[in-house]
Amino acid sequence: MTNSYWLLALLVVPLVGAALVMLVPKANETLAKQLALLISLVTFGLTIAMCLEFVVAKAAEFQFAYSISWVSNYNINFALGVDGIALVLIALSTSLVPIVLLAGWHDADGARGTVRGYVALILVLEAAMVGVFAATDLFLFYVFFEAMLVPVYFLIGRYGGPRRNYAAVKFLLYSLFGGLLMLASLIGLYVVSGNLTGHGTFDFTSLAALSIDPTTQKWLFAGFFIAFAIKAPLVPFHTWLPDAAAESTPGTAVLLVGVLDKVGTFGMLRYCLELFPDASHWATPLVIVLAVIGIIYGALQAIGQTDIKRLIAYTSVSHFGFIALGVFVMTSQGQSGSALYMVNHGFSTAALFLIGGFLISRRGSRLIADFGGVQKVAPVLAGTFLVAGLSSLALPGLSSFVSEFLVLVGTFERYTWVGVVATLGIVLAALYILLMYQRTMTGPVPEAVAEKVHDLRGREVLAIAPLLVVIIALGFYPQPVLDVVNPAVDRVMHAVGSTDPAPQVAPVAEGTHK
Amino acid sequence: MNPANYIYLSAVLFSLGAFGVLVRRNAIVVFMCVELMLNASNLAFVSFARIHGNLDGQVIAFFVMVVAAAEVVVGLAIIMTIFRTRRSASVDEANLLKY
Amino acid sequence: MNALADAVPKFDIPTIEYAALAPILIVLGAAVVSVLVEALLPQRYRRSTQLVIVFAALVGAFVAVVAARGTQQIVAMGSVAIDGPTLFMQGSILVLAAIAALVMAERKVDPAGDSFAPRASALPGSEDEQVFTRLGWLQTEVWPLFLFCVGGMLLFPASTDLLTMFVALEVLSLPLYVMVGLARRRRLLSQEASLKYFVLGAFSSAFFLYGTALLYGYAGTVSLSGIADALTNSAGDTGLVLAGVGLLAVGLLFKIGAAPFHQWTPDVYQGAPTSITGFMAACTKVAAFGALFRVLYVALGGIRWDWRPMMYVIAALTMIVGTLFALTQTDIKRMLAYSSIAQAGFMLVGVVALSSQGLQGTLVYLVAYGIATVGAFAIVTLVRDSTGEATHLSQWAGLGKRSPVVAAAFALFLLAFAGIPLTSGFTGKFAVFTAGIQGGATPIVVIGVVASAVAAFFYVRVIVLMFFNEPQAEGGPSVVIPSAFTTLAITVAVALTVVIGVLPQLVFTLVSQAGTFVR
Amino acid sequence: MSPFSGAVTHAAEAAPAVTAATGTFQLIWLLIALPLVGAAILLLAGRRTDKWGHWLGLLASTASFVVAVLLFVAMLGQSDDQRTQVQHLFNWIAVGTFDVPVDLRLDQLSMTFVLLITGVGSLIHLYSVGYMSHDRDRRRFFGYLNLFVASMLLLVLADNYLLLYVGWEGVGLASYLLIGFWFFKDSAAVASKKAFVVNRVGDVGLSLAIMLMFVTFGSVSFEGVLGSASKGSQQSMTWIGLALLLAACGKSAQFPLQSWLLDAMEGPTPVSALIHAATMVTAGVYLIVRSGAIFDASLPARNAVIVVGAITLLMGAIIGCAKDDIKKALAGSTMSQIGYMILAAGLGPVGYAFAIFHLLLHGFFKADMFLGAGSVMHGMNDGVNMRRYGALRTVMKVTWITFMMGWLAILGIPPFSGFYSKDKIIEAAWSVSPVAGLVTLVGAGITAFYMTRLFAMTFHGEARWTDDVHPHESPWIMMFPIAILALLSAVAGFILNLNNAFVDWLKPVTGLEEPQLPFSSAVLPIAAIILVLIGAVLAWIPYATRAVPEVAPAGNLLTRAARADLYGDAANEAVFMRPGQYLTRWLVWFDNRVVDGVVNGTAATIGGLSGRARRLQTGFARSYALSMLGGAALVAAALVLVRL
Repeated sequence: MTNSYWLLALLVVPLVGAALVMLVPKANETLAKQLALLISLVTFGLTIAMCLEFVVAKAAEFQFAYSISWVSNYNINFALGVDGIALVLIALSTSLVPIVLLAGWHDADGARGTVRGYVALILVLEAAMVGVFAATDLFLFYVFFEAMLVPVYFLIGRYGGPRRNYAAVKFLLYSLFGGLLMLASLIGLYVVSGNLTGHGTFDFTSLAALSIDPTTQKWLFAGFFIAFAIKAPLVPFHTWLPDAAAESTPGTAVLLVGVLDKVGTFGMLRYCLELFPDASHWATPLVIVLAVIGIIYGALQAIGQTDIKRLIAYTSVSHFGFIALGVFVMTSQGQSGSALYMVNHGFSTAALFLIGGFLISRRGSRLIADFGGVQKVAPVLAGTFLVAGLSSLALPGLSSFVSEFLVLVGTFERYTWVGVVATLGIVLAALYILLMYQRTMTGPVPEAVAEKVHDLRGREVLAIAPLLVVIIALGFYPQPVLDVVNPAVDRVMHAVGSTDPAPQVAPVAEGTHK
Repeated sequence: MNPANYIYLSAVLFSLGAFGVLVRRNAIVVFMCVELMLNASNLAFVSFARIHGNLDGQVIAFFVMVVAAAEVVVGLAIIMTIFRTRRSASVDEANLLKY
Repeated sequence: MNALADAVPKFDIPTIEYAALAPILIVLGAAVVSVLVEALLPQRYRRSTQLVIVFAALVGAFVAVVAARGTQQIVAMGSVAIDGPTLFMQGSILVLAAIAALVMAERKVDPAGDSFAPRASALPGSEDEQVFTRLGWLQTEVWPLFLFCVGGMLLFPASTDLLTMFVALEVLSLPLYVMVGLARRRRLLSQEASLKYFVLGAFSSAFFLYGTALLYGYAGTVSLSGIADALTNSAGDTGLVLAGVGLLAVGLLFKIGAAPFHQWTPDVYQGAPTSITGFMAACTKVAAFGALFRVLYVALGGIRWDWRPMMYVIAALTMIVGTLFALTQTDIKRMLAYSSIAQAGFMLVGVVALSSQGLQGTLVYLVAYGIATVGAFAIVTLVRDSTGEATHLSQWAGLGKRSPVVAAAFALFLLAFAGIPLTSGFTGKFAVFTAGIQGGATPIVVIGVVASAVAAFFYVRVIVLMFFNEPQAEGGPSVVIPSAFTTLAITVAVALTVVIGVLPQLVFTLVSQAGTFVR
Repeated sequence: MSPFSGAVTHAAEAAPAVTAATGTFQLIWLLIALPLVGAAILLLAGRRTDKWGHWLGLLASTASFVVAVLLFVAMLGQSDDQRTQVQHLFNWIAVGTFDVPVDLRLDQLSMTFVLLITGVGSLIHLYSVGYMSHDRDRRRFFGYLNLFVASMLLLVLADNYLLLYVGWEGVGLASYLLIGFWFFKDSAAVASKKAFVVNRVGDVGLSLAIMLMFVTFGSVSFEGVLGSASKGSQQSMTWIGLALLLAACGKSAQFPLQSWLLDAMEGPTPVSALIHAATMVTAGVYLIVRSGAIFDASLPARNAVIVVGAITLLMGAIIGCAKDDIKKALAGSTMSQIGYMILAAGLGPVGYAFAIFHLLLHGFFKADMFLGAGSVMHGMNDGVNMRRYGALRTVMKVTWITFMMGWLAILGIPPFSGFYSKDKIIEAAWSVSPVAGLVTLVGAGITAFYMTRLFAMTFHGEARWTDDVHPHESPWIMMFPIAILALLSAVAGFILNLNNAFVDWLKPVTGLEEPQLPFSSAVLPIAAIILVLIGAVLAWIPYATRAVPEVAPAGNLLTRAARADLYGDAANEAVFMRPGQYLTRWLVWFDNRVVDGVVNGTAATIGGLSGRARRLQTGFARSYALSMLGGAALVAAALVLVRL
């Protein structure tokens, strides 16, 4: 099999770019930013080109495979490849980076670290994000999974808000804790594969083909799952997220919540389910309970927040509950919904964080109580914020609705009452978004807001517009993404040995749509 | 006499040495207790040599004496230095490094 | 019992395999030359001459190690084993010692000269000392000590009988006791460290020796293979074996700094001149682990099910104690000392794995840890204020702002200690943990994993201090620009840390060639 | 040719045959696209379109109306079984067996709605050009209105429940935006949020209903669900029906989700007329009638609908009696009238068609009266307190007369519109349940009371205007739409009832049964008219012939309760809001202190442990030696223990 260099290019371009950016003189901040933006656009362009090459019919297989031996002693390969799910998540990552750079043009100005350092870290992070989704060797996945922490840690700690130290350390330690448990499981898996086949391997496909005895599976599953549950994060492992998201720059928060955390749910779907099908079924009740608690609990927390960024972070806790729920209900609707949700949530949260960031940087405060009547002084800002918020509350017609509904349907067909409880989340979602909107954007205009808050400017509009376009477009026409995702989900469903429940009444034969 | 008794004696001497290290403060005495432990080992070596009927144990005893002598040189030098600095040879007074 | 009476005393002319022993002989020979240099050359020529001798010896020995690769034999009349693990460890010790020597040779960072007291015998603060300092005299006796010490370290893991091992132990220890007390600054601390190290070291070697005596009593021989044979035949009193093993273990575990024999480590690491700390932290650990492995695997392999639970407990305790105590340290050297204890605990996982993978894993870990340690202590020597090295953590605040490159290098070493992928530390952790699980030591691996998660905190805290905090107000410490020596040392350490992290196969290839112990 | 040409063949039972849209029917998508494009231009282009934006909005709506008329004519040209036209646009969501296309369905029921929405909608667009002329955000207002029209059309044209949901939520969004149009008023912002959130509660019902449908039938299309409804278990049908009812309650402000509608009057009056009277709030009725097959299969569900309708009917009427705010009184009336429709829809095939008939006529006369109220407010400096009105017939003649048409229509005085629909509902209700029948009858009486009260307080009696008010008639651009609606209020019922034309037109979709009454069918209209007259006279005497106090008297218990919306808000506040606030506040505390506290506490514990433990490192060499000795003992013990 010949190696495809697409994914390698997606890894190398941002890394080389980061190095180039670091060569720019420290004083020439604009050049560094422009260069970084250019590189991220090139990466995005490459992604688009790669997506066009993707064979949708074979979306369940790993395409654009690249593999060279890395650590032959342990049979570790530097192996890359994407199925449909990984493809869309990579596309999400590389599309968000230029947006983040453009939107956060002045985020790093005057921070502790240099501007070139900021953009370089973002590019390094981009490479790690591509790597973590593209890895088809578990060891490589783990390496990216952990290596990703470092740039984020520095992004939070050097460029963040007042409590950045606390937030950065908490983020790193929490993630590291999960990661190390996963390392133990990962090694265990390697050893088990060695015992079963005679030679250990980290290759995903080979590992997925093993039939491991159920008890071992449970232990190994636990290591992976805790790591992913912390990453995602599921309640009760979520408390690092609000701190990290609130203290980081909006751009970092977008990449953190929008992409990085998806590694958790992606990992559950790809690794937990396919590698440990028996254990996954065994753990399903627990995960579903956690997920549903997460949906409701995250939403209630969001309602009670007084800080815009923490609020958005808690909405994500709720959304991650939905995603995890969809993954573990073991129906194709649930899992495709989850995969789509990951993408949609990435865009809508990105929009919320970025616009929230614009708002916060103008007023110089994150407290909801310090705002009011912004719609009067900055209608475009308010309007875009509303659209982003509506997407977050899964308004039909916007992207999140499709995924959320799929997850709910997928849940409902197997666990009726769970589906009912989860559905209540949509009321709470309306509450947290609209309460925030009401308190910040409407009502009389306080003096401080009138003075400081002005409407979005060209660069900001340019950064936000693509997000909103995608949010609306995927609301009305999600099928291209679903077409790519569905085969991969079918593979997962097959691996866990689940089929969708049949309807109670045999469906009337409907005509096929031409 | 049963050579095993020498072994017991060496054990007693070793224990005495170890006990001395724990209870004595003066560095010189502490050091002498260590020497006592080394010599207890020597006694054990020669006794075992006798029991096993090979010479290894006795040869080893000579090696140990040489090593112990070297240790004395270094040890006394260190104790001297610290005594000159602190005007005390108590191992307990050297107590700046802790926690 | 009449061996003396009827045997015609025959004297076999001992055969000495000079090629195989060359590394040890070169270093020890150089040490002797170095002593002569001290005795004969005038003061002003000594330093340069010594440096030439030291580096020539280290390079020559390393070449000899490379030349001897593939050797798998017992030499020097059954006293020394030159086999894969030995050569690997000797090579690592030489490389680490060379890097450490570069740091020791530094004379630019301290305005008064190098980092050693000009005359150790002069009273701290006395007029004599001030005169020596004014004259700019340098301490060059440290170099013969250093060479003897390295010689002992090369021999220690190669010894195949307990007597040779004991002698090697003393050869490496005695110079260290002295070197620890040679600091130019904060001499009181340095001398105290020296005293403590000496007293406790002597104490522990007495245990080692008595253990040897008991094993001799059991087996009638001190050669490791002889003991192994005796164990296989179950001849003799098992009580002697158990007691002997226990006492022997005390001596060895003391050197690697395993709990509860670890308490000297922080005091000594903190008090010793920083360059010496780096040297002994890295090299002693390699040598001591080599000896521990050889004793446990070669001599005591037959009763591994007896000592394995004991090592389980020690490993777990070491990881937990090292991690726990390090959490609240405020002195960077002390923190690194506790960290070295914790790391020793992780390495012990390779020991309890009871497999060649365990051995190889620990070897990789030792190299990775050693390099990062030497590098980290080298950087500690650079952060100074007017009174010398600024080792209090609060003084490191904001270092990333003032000296981003040095801070970044230090951060890299810290990340390696924490075991973040793509650094050498991860390679080591991965290797020992894999071996541990393969060897069925899963619980200990889980403890190790949790401990490393907790341990990450104190590494990360330093990064936070350096990069996320504002520098202290006026009068804070600054990073001294070192000469080429330290610069080279740090550069090499950084490069190796990254290379071993990114391309671990290089070191895995080397270590798998190391194979297993010859018996 | 439409770019979205496609053919659909459905095999359905009982339901009328479905025809793939061809010819004129390929224009269906234009109905939605036109106002949608209008909204997009108005909202995206911003202030650049301020000058002509309102005309664009009007144009988009009117163009849609023209298309609707074309389609209507085309539909009239088809035979009954050819009138259900489905246009396939594209595949929307397909995962596994969950396959939902974007299909539009135009049949008699949706055609009725399309005409109502675009027709009344266009009139209200026109009215708004005048009404909003002084508002600097008029363009935005038209953008929202267009968005509403597009969403509402999507709601009624969708061929499956999920697509219906999009329109359902779209109108909710438009309603949210329009209620909060004057967002700088806190009350408006709060009211808009409330409306959305309460609607969301209803949406839970719709979501659940759709999921249940998928689980039960493996489909969410109208064909797939309604075609097999009779095969589903009664339990499933009941649950689906109740879920749909919940949805309807939210959107149509039915008990117990009625509370948002009164607050929604914070929006500009044309919004109240279009969304909160004529169209959006009736979507619940549409949903139930459209899903008739489900309710036909479950008697409990149907009864629940009747009960909800009956309660709301009375509640709305009682609230309407006590309100002094003209818009809120009208809103109470809307609740009550929709209660009639919901009740009718719950009666089954005897009521479906009449529910829709009443809905249509109500659309005319309520829009007429709301616009009239807007005209009054326009002349009264936006005052809404009827106690400061009075005698306006003298200065607002046209408004008075047009309003009177609406008044007579809602009272159900023959031959005005309301008579034809309401009377049929009462008859159908009696045929199903005397209790329901009684409620509808009594409701008619109360309706007469509060509408007469409103009419009298506003236009008759003495002038009680405040000094700064100079009432005047509104400009033609506002009066023209009112006039048309007044005309429709007056005659539409009579015309559409000729030969049962309207009911027959709907019959293929909704089905129709003749109500079976135990007594002569002439009794009920007479009883109703008598009750209405009593109610009207009771109101007329105190409010038209005597002086109306400018400050509301304390009133009796019922009056006070009615003024407080029968404590609906108070109940919500006591049951949901207050505990909710406490809950969230407690949860935030819980998250910070307990969940995060465990995390930080673990860290602190380990740190504290470390701080204690390091004291063990005493600095005394002898104590280190002791611990080594202890270690040696430990090692020995471990070795010996293993041997044991």
